[in-house]
Amino acid sequence: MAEVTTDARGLVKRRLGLRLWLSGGWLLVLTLAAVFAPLLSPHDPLSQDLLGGRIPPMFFPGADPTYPLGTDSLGRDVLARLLYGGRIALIVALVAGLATCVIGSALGLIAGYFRGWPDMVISRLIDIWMAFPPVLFAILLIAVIGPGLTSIILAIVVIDWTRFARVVRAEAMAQGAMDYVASAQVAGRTRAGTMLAEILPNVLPTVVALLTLEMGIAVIVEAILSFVNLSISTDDPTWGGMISEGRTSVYQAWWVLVFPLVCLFLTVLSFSQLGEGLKDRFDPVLR
Amino acid sequence: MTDRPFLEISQLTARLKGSGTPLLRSVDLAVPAGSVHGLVGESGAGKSMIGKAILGILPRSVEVATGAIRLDGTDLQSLPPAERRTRVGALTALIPQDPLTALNPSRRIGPQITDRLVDILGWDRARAVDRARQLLAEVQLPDPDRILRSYPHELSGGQRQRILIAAAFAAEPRLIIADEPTTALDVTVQKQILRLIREMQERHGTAMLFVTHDLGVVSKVCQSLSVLYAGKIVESARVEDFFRAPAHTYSRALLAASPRYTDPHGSLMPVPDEVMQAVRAEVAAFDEGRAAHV
Amino acid sequence: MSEPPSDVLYGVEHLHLSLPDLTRKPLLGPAPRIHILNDLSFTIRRGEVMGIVGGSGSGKSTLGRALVRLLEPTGGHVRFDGTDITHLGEGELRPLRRRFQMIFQDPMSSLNPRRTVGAIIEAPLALHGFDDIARRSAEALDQVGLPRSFARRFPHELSGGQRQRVGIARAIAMRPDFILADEIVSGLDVSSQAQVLNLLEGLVKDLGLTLAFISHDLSVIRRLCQRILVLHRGVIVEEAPSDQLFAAPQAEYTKELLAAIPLPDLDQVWA
Amino acid sequence: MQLARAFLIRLLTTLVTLFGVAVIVFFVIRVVPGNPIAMMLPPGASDADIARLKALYGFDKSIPQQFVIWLSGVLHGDFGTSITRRQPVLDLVLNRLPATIELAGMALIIATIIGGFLALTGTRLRGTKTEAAIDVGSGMALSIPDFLWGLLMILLFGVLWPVLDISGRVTPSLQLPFTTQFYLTESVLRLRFDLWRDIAGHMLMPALALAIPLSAIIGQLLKQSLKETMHLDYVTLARTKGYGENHVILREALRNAILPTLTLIGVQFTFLIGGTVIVERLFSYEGLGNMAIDAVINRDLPLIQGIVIVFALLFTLINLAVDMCYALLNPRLRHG
Repeated sequence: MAEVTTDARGLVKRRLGLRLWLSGGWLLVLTLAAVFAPLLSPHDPLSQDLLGGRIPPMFFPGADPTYPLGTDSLGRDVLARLLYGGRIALIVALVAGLATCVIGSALGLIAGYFRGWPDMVISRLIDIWMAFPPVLFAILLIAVIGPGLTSIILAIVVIDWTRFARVVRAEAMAQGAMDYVASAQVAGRTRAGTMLAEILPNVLPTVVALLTLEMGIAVIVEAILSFVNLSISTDDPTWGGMISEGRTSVYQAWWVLVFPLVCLFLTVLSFSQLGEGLKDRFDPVLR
Repeated sequence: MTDRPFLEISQLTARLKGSGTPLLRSVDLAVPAGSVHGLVGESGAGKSMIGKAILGILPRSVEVATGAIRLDGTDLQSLPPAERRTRVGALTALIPQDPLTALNPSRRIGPQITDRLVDILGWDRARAVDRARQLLAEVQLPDPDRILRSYPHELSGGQRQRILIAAAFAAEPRLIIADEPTTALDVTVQKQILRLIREMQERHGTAMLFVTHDLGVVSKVCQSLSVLYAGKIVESARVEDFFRAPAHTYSRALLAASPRYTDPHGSLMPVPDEVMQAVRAEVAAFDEGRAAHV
Repeated sequence: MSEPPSDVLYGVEHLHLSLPDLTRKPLLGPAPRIHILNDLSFTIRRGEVMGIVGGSGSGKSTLGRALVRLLEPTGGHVRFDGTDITHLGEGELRPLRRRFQMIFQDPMSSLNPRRTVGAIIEAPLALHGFDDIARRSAEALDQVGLPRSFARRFPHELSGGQRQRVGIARAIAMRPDFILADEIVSGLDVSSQAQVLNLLEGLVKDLGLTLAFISHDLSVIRRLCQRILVLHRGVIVEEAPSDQLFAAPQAEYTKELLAAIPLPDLDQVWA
Repeated sequence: MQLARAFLIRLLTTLVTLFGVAVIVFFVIRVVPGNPIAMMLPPGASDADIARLKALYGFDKSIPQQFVIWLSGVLHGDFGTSITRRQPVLDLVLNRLPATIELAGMALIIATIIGGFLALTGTRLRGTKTEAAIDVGSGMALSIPDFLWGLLMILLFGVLWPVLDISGRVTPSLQLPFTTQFYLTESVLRLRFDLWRDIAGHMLMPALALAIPLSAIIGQLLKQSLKETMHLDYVTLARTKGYGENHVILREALRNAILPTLTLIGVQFTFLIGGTVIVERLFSYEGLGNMAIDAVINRDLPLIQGIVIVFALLFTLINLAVDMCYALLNPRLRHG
């Protein structure tokens, strides 16, 4: 019996290993591109050239080799905007993802392990939050606190902490019923100590998987906010802004929509697969 | 009854798909009609595997490599899957281990007893319900009509185990496989259930394969037994002979390891290392012998 | 013959324990209570091995958890070495906790799956300020007959019997006065069962431990215990020295229990 | 009795939740810096005009006072008047809600069919390459949100192979004889399949965009649940009776496997409705979400409040309905 499980595990691991490499690879490329955007961009992402608008990308009739991915309707370089947009996407992913994760997990852990009134309060808050349509809530918050990178990050944290809180709460409740928690109590560990030393390591794999998922979601939320013109500013290059523009001129210049869309797809997919891959690779219980 | 055993297993070998690790090693077994045969061993010895192989419910990762399983002379392994299934359904039944999970929580008790009669054996419904009623009375459950209408959660663990016994005998199977049927129960309830199984088995003249880890239970319900280690039968014997003088050293050690409150110093003895080494060596030698033959 | 009071390690008087039945809680007001333990009084003497036996729902595990104060009794007193621990808060209990330890039924649940065996044994030692923690943990592994290299393994890499040994090692490493063993062999095969029981028997002798051994199996209890407490539906139905209980059981329930055990023995009158 | 009590408690917590939503949205949007009144008046309006209008909408009172007035209005069915559209908020919301409900309903039906099919196929063919493909495919499908699926579909079926309309709810030139806003339902009831085709054609892409992630989630949850159920003793017992694989999955396992997934799917369905906000925007579909974004951009406070409360009401009602279904399907609760 033991043999067959190791075998199956091995198969799954190989498949996930590949996923881990592919998703990690794309995110690495993206990070490098974002860091070295000024060196890689052939043009300034903001400089307009009204005469050179809607130049198609490479290998299409009428392409201009200095604009490998073409230009948008205002003649701005799609590649440059993509690279600089990647910077913003990554910053949002990292900062908003981590902040959401820390706040949501902490609340979920407290509610799930301590139960009692902290759980009552946190659960009621979760219920209230779940009754808001998240996208509308985010748009509303940006409208209230005004556009800008900080606002976006803040909005994501405010709307999405429940994702962590809900899952971590349930997990902490399940772990709290295990005898190793009773055993820690017999050993004389404090409640808070047990939560941090015994429960936390057991919910961490779930948290990590959620974290990378959340990073992907943060990128999407940023894109959605840019799409409804509420993100940073209409000028700054963001993938969502490019998509919004591409959506309106999709019949005239499909490439303005396609390239940022491909980047978003790959990034979101990579983040979600990365989490699963990491969990499978580094969790001692699964290993 | 005929001389021929109702259940006859010969040279049954099962292994893991892929790695080919053997799980059953050339098992030979014969259970005459109307007799109870115990299968004993520690966890992983393959005792449940034999019952599963007969019933055709082996895990997907396990395959039967060689050997024959004959029910009433017909080799099941040679039948096409659908025919094998209905034949097994008509001739055998299973009494499972855990009464709490062995009844479908979203279906009423009645259909769970009668479904085999109606769907597989083609009885008409009224006759099947009559039969169910009669069986519930036989397992000493009061108010059969109420029970037939109940859902499993409305009944106690002991009641559910009685229902499972009734359901097992419903189609007058010729062979019943009881897979640790009392392990989940308290010792006082265990006694009642074991007696009930014995009574029913005797009254219906059913052959029975009784899987258990408890030699005490074997001594109370079986006429013969086989001791397994690592998927190999190390000893088969009649119960009278076995408990007077087990032939194999491993059997002896297992008997000495069994709890017996009447003899606190002669029971619960750890299996000596020499015995473990000897039985492991025996299995290894068997594997080599097979390899040499092939 | 009455014992001098210092001989008594645990004194339990009129112990009651009930839990609220939340499934039948009315919309307002408190839930009705389920009475699990009713008026239990007994003592556990220093150095003795006390068996607690009962069927499922007898309250034996609840009693165990009340003794090591994983549960707070709702009435009566539990005295440990003269200190009334019935309602002590966690803070006041902490210094005492080193002295009474527990071994759990299911090692898969009681060993943190994401910590190594070494870390599992060492964590309680560190909490109580022991010196030379690594040596103590290695010695504990020696004492339970596990190779020291097992300290680097995770619980899921061990067999059932080995896991239960880790649970024992964790408890004895603390050098406690008292250990509660709750159904610790019921999940094991008979051969591992015998090994674990032998091990425990030896440790009790060598370390001068006091042991309360909870089990549903009278045969196992008899092997290990000098005195036996029979629990049935939250009440002590019989308390007697081991030999006496098996020779002449007094309570109806005890008789019924003994008569129901199927012995691997053809001469037993059973049916 | 047990059931009634559980239901009462759920109702109470639902009311607390709704009240919480009302409080939060009311106070959050009153921190809005832009002045909605100024936007309504032509440039150069006098201070007196502004004050008069402020009083008309109640903005001259303190925020808690405004809340009490608004809340008592809501309890009487009066959600106030939209500032930009100058119509009662309730009328506006009720006018748009059917479009959103039809869209979400269609998406749910599509998701349930696809998800159920995936789960059953994956269970029937477990251990095969097909199952592995379903796992990998649904794992990827659910990590891509509806917004991206919508964009992908616009590119595929709007531009690359233009077979579907990418904007609106119905072709504007069509004459609609409808008396309600449930266009799709009414077109069927009136047997106007020409209109039905046009409406469904507009709805298909946004509905698919919403349905794909949910179908992957339903597929995964139900398959996982089926897998666990298939290991239970009663399923094994059914096999030994002589039943085949299909019967075992459909009659023994499915019903019990659906129960634990039901509550999870309820939550996921509310996420789907939340997703309509941006998907409606993407496809210029005239539903509630699209109007909500306009309301935020125009700082139409009464309208924002009204829409958010309606969404919250919808979400809590769905969760309540799911719990009721759970209780009805679960014999343990039904005959408790």
